[in-house]
Amino acid sequence: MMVDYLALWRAMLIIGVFSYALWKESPYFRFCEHAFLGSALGYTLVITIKTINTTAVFPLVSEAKIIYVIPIILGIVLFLRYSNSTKWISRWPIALIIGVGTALGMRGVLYAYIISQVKATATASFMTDNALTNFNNIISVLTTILVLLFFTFTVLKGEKEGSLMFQLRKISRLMIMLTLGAFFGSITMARLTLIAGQIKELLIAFGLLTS
Amino acid sequence: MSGIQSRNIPVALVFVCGLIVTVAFFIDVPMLSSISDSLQTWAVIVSGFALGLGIVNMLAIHSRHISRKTSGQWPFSVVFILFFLAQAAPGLVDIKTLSNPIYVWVYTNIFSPLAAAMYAILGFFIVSAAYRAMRARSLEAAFVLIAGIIVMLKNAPIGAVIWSGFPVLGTWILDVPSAAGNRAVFIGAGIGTILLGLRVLLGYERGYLGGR
Amino acid sequence: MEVRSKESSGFWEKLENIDHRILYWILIVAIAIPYLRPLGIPVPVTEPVQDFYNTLDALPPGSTMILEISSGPSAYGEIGPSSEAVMEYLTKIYPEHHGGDRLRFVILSVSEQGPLMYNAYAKPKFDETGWQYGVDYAYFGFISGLETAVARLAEDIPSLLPSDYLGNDIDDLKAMDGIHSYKDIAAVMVWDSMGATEWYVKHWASKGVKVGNVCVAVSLPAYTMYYKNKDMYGFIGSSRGGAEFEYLIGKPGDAVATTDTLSLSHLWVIILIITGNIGLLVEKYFSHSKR
Amino acid sequence: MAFFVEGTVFGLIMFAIIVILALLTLQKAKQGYVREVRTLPGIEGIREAIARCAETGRPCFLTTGHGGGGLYTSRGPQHMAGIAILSLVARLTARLGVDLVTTWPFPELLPVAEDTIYQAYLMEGKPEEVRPDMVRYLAGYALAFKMGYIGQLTRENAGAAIVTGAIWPSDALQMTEPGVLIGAIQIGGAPTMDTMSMLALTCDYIFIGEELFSAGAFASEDPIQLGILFSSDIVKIGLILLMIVGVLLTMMGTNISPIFDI
Repeated sequence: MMVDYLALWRAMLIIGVFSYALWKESPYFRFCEHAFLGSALGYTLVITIKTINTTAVFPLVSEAKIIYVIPIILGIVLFLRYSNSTKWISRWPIALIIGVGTALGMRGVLYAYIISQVKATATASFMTDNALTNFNNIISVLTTILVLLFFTFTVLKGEKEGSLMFQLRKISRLMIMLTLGAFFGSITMARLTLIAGQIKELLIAFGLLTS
Repeated sequence: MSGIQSRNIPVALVFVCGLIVTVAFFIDVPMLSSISDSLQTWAVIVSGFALGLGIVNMLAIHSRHISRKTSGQWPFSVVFILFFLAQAAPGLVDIKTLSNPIYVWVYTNIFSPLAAAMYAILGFFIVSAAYRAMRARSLEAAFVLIAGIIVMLKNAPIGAVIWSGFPVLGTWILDVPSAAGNRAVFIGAGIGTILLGLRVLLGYERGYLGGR
Repeated sequence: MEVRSKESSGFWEKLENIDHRILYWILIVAIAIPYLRPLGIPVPVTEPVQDFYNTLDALPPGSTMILEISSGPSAYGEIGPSSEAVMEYLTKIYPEHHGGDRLRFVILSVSEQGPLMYNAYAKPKFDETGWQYGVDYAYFGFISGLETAVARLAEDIPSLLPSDYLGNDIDDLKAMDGIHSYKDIAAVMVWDSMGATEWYVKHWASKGVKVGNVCVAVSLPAYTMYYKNKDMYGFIGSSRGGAEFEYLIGKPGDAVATTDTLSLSHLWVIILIITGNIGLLVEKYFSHSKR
Repeated sequence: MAFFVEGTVFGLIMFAIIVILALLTLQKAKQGYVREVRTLPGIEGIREAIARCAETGRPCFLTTGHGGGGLYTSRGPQHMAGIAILSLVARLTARLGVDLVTTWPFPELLPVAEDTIYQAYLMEGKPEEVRPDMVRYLAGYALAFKMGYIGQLTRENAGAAIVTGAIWPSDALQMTEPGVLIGAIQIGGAPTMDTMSMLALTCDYIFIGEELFSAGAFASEDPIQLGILFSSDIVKIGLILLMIVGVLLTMMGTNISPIFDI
């Protein structure tokens, strides 16, 4: 039976990573950690240079789009932060990055996080012919409103024990706990599925299982 | 800080870039959307160059470990640099198709197995986290616990075998209270993102401009 | 500082502070058993997977689909078997149901890792079933730009995909004839472990093009929401969804075996949670009886 | 309506209302009208964690996580929320003489982190205590970044770990369960509930959803920034009313969903 050395090597790497959990942080784990960090940095460098080539250097050099000189200069200016006298200008490219990122973040959440959720709640109908759907929609709308109130900063502070606000806050806190539990239940499955694949690879590498 | 070097220029730059890219989402003016697109492409390019700062940062830390022979660390810093070169050099040699045999070997036999193993280690962590934390110490913790177990039994085929109600109840918990609670948190996070964005664009969050 | 009385039972005390490594070793055993001796626990088919199957089967032959492969090796364990089952369906079972006629595929990746999964799961199946590259399907490799690329793809496909990953010009690819924008695409499918589906929902589903995906379980809640809001025609969640799809197309395989290990490992987590809570009750009982 | 991008008019109206309300409450706060705001458990948690680090002499770790995208992507604000928390943490570690270690997966965050830390140490009058290895780049690839993070966290025996910002569910558990195993106080924060369900298992204090984004305002204790939070409440009450009106209209049979798509 021909021993598949590569599969054995890959199995040793899997065991190296798992040794952190199954044993402790050891030189074996540290070797895998630094091998991974090194190859990952190499991989990121190669992909980044490839991206800069296609998005900046290629348009500038062969398509003569002079405008691409600006981002390249801004990119080089970043390195002026290493000397104190020119550090101030190295903040300009950072400002571009933060400005664009902040705007993309705000644009991104407007519909995905706010409007489509408000729409889903506002168009929930209680008058459908299916009684269960009506009941579910009532529960959904109430839960969304209650949990949203829970996250107010100045309104629902739950002042005095027993006051309406305190009760509302208690109920919405329970709803949040229910949501956390439900997410825990659905995410657990993912974690256990991934480890199954690795155990299978170990069994195959050590010949206990034919793939 | 004299005029050109003052801190107000980066803050103004953040405001202008942020304003253009935000407004371009709503207003359909060709000039505006082309500026907004190029700003986004430039941000990608500049972040690409920033990787140089990352490499300098990492190589500085690891070469300091090697020169000072920090015990228990310097041999691994050597390992780090070796594997960095083993993946980067062959990749750069043939950057067009990335088909250099060494690059492919290191990617398939170092990078990918470690990635899959590191992703899978979560299976262990969920077990110890569940055992330690999923305890009904209070009414709230009991809610987390009950919802968690029911949804887990909905996902595991064995759940349906134990009681056919689990998939139905689990789906209901996920679709109704949990989805509704999640919507509220999404809305909150959305408003929070926009307000934080405003604080950044208006220059209130300016910690990042500190320094000499 | 509440002083713990000595008589509280030693057994539950030890169980409470058990070394986490023991729990991990028992988990390994619980996972290895079904691989060595399969249990074959039945997997009922859920709505999202059934709708996913029905929508694909209802697509008129000859229509074109976008296949976005944006997952990488770290998620093969979870969505590899499902993607294989989907390819088995698209290349063999769909033609059987439609008198040998096929769908056409425009394939791309907005993640750098995508090409690896294309070579591992898509290309072999196309070659195995004799599909013609350039006529039945075309692959455009890694396209940078993340969300912006997906948005521009909807508006003007040729401008974002000037040449395929082998360098052929888009006009020479027969598969791309008449493909200009979202209007020429019947449906989108995403093999997703990085969240690209969100962008396709935002920029394609909003224009009426159906979106479905093979996804990692961690994003199930998000896609359940999109599915409930009718933004998605269905999804195959992790290997559990893959097992359902394998049963649906009558070819139980890798995903079914993985689901067996799921049952045992899930049971182990549930046993731990129950034991932990029994320990808590015993502790409360002991501290009450002491007072 | 060629002037507006199709299908974003409702979004523009909503966005404009949020911005105008924020500017109004900002103005009011400058004139001294500040409503009393509830406390944020996470902020108290950070103070307690760093105080404990000072007692035990163990370092304090901080990261804004990977989240699948850097500062220039739509994840930008989530990283900036973590950076705002960093400025509070750095001021506390400077004041109490605790070793601060921050780890980053995206290179463009390095200069931002370095300047934020230097600014905080400057405000505490200890700029000379800033050391170069307080800011460490680990790797762009998420899994390598997390492996490097848990390796260093364990080897340097962190006393506190603050994991707030662009955190995905798998980031959450991979980074915080090791923190529990070495006995560190942990503070977690993420925008979405799927990540929070993991952080709730392992962290002593958590920022949920909007709390993460407003932590910066709370940390700054600047009445003007806290003033903006009041506008967030007004928007939420407004949205609740919109939902109620929407449900009533739907009950009466009118289909209101097209309004959201104009």
